Amino acid sequence: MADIVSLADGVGELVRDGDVVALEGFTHLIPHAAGQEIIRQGRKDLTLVRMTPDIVYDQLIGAGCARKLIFSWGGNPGVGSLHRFRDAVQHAWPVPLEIEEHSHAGMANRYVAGASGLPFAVLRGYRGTDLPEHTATIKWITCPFTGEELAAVPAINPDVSIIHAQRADRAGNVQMWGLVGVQKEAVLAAERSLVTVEEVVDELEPVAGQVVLPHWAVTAVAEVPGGAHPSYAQGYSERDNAYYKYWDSIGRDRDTFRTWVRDEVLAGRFATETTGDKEGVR
Amino acid sequence: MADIVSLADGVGELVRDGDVVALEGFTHLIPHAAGQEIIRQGRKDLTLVRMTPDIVYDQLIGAGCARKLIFSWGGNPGVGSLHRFRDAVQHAWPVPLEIEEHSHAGMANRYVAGASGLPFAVLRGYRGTDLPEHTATIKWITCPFTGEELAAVPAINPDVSIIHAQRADRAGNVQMWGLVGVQKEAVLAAERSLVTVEEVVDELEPVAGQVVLPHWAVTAVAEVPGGAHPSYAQGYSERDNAYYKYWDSIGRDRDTFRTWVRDEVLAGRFATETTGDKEGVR
Amino acid sequence: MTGAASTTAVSGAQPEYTSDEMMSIAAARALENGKRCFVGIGLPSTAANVARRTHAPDLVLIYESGTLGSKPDVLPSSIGDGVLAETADAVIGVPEVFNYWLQPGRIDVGFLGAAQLDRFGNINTTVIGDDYTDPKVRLPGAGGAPEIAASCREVFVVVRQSARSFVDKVDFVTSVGHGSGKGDRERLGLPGAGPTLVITDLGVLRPDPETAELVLTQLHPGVEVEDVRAATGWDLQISPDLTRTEAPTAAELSTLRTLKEASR
Amino acid sequence: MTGAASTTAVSGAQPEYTSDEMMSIAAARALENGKRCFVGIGLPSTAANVARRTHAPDLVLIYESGTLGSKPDVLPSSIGDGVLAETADAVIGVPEVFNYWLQPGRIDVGFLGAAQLDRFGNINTTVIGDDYTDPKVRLPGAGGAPEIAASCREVFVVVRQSARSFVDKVDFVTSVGHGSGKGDRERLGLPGAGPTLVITDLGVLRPDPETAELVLTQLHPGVEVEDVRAATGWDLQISPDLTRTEAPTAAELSTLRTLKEASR
Repeated sequence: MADIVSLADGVGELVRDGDVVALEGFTHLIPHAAGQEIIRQGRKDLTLVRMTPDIVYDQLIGAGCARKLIFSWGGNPGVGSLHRFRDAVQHAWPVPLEIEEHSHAGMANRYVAGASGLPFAVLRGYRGTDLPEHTATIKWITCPFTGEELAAVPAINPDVSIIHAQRADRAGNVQMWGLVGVQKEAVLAAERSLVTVEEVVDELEPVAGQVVLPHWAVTAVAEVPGGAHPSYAQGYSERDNAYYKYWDSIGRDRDTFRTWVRDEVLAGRFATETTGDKEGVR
Repeated sequence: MADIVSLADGVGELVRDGDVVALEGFTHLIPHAAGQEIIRQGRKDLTLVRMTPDIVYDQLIGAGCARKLIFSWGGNPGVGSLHRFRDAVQHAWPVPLEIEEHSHAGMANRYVAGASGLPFAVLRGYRGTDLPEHTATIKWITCPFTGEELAAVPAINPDVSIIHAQRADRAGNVQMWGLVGVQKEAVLAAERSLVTVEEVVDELEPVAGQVVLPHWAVTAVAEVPGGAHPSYAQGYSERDNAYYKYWDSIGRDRDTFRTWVRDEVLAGRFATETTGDKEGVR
Repeated sequence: MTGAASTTAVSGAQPEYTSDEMMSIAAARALENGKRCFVGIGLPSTAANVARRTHAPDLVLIYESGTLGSKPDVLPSSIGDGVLAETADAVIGVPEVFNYWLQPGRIDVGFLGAAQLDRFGNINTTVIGDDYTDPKVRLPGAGGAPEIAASCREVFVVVRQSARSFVDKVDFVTSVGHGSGKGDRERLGLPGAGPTLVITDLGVLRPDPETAELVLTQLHPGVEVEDVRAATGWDLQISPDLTRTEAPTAAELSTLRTLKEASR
Repeated sequence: MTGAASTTAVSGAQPEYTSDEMMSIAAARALENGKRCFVGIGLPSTAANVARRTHAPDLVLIYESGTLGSKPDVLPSSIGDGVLAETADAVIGVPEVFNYWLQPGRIDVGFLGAAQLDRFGNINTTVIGDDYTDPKVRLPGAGGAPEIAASCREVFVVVRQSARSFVDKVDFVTSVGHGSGKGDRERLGLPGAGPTLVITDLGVLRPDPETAELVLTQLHPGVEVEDVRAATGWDLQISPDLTRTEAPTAAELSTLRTLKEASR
């Protein structure tokens, strides 16, 4: 049975310095509140995994929480670049950022292998591109039946995966719908998992297109209404497209970003009923 | 866009002598009517593929339509043995039946590979069992990252896959829900596909747990209400458990079975508005 | 998959019950509350559903047809009964059952039947006879069993005991128990512990910790060691700590019978 | 991913329009009705949605976020906009998009953008500069593009043309076009035909059937060959059958502008 916890306690218990951490959500249901809680609790040396490290990881990278990023597309969708990500890769600011770069197909299959308890996955990908030259986690494998050579990628098994979903019930069964991305795979691939939800309800009414994660496959659930903002939760909120543009102005400049972290993230800790802030704020 | 056809035309157009044919449906939504139409049209030398060759394949095998069976569990669920299947394997009646035998996990992954356009799939299976010794389509493959040895199975890509679903719209978009088995994979793995449905409707109302196959992924749709009987279509009919027991009395004896084919299957051709019965009835 | 129910009545101070009922109830008792249980149809499904209605209300039932957390109010007559999907926490496709839920070792107990079982708990559901290509009896085959036996943290086997079905060595290894003895599972790289419990209509067998050979550890009421020896095709060893199964309680029997009645 | 819209106005007897509008409309025209189109956000998505509202009402739009057959009534501002899921024939997980729908070659047209494009249609969206580990500019990376470029039956690239973006050889091959020339795709085992059409704000380029090098085959109204040469970083060859794009019709422009307006 999944524990129902506060966001601060959930992050405090489940995310540790040096962990491999995946925050997933493919444009929809991105766990932004949890990302900011990780900044607030001052986690460091994280290996961040995410197919699309958009604003949520620009914030974590800019705040110096990460030492490595495993990803397949790092941009601000519909707007342009991620300036904190660029600054880290191009100028090692605020700390150097190692990268491990894949395609979406490769990342999705790495999660599938992780969720399946397999050490690797096979796909028809990467052939002829420059990615294998720079990414050690792309190798080749020969089909034992046809002799064809295909790409192989190793499983991703995060220490902790964090996702946002629409609802959970009091036992911790999680329900999400709409674009469901790789969230199920990210949770199943992980050792521990935290799901932030729009609301905890008595009964999960079935919804077309739903994905349900049973309570015994989830470590903890935290009720965080609006926890995906500026991403959205179908049925609960709309994508805040203006915020994505606004982020460009925040992320573009180091000082503006630092001010944003101080005023919008660190100050935010007092707004939560936190008890799990063990590491203090740096 | 999928064609909307009669069952007789669908089978007549899409199923050819010597084809690799998969009829799927995991206890739910088993395309029995289509199976009997294949008998009625006198197809022969088929390689039949199915995870659970239950009554539907006992009928096809007993009628002499198959020369080979690729499967993972051949029984009458909840009742006992498949007598026609046994008779074919043990006594080559009415024709010899070659078998290629897997586990469910292996078969499911063979369909997944087929649907994915990959030549093979990898799983943690078969190790220590006697299956690899007798099944040439089980080999071993080494993980290029960990060195671990895992099982590999080749893709299944049927010439034609046939499934039963609850509904389709007039464009041929198919909707099914409840236990959905490996039907999506079977259709996507196949060169051609035929879907029998309970009804063709103007609009597909969303249903929780639905799987939708877009019209451009399906070759033909035939409206065959009750086409899964004695299996069932959730929302439309109940499983006829008594029929499964009754089948034991029909399948047990060659003459009783032959009489059943003559009276219940071949006679049935006059009840359909068939034009596709090209091969005649043997 | 269910056969003719045994009609051997056992009587005494307790309510009357059949040896099949004793087997189902003993199997039900072995399931701890809260465990995730991969359930085959027939005897395993009966036992799991009795457990869920007695001491283990939070037992999580997983059927290979694609249901996680089914809570049927009648005994399903096949693994694909509608009631399993309608009462499940989640319904998923069959590839996902095997790849995402079974293979990674998320399931505590795999609950299997057997046509033939050997002294090391290996299971045969494929062919009877020495020649695979010309079998004496063709059985249904593997189904989900090989990977259930490999991947679940432990395996319980529920099977009626007879000298014909309890053999020294199975004709065909469909699902690996303890292979040819202690250490074989590790050598094969099978992640789960294998069969830790074999529950029959006569008693309970467990693998010897030293050899992994199945030994008799428990006798059902009214059954003697000689009865079990006679129904075993190898020289059955008896545990020095042999115990006696408690007879079914009235509550257990009534639960079992109500379930069975409702599914007729 | 969208940049600042070009404001170069082109005027004449036709309605006024920008070169970006010409590009979107030329790209839209290239999409045949009924085709299945894998759509990237930005210029490709604009063009695909114009096509669906003009000559290609049955165009099937597939977005990598997991929607098959989206019918948005406004231009989505990201590939994950709710409108894409709400109007789709089917919504699926991301692994399924790539494994069941893209990889087996079910998609007719992959519609891609590019930061850098070279004479053989190879695409770079990874890094600008010679040193991957110390790039001059770090771009977003691959996303779905490498497998879209490999697996779709053909690829259309929509990109604004400049000598900086149209280079002799890309700094990094993120997605393979025609590799180092004719026959390379076959040698690499890439199933699709690769880029068959590159639509820019100046004209249209197509691979030469003999060499697979991109040559100018079509000029947008008001653009001269020299303008295109100046905006190309290699010695651009001109097709002997060079044609002139028809200017946008009033209906096309109004469709495009209505879509854009609705999405503000």
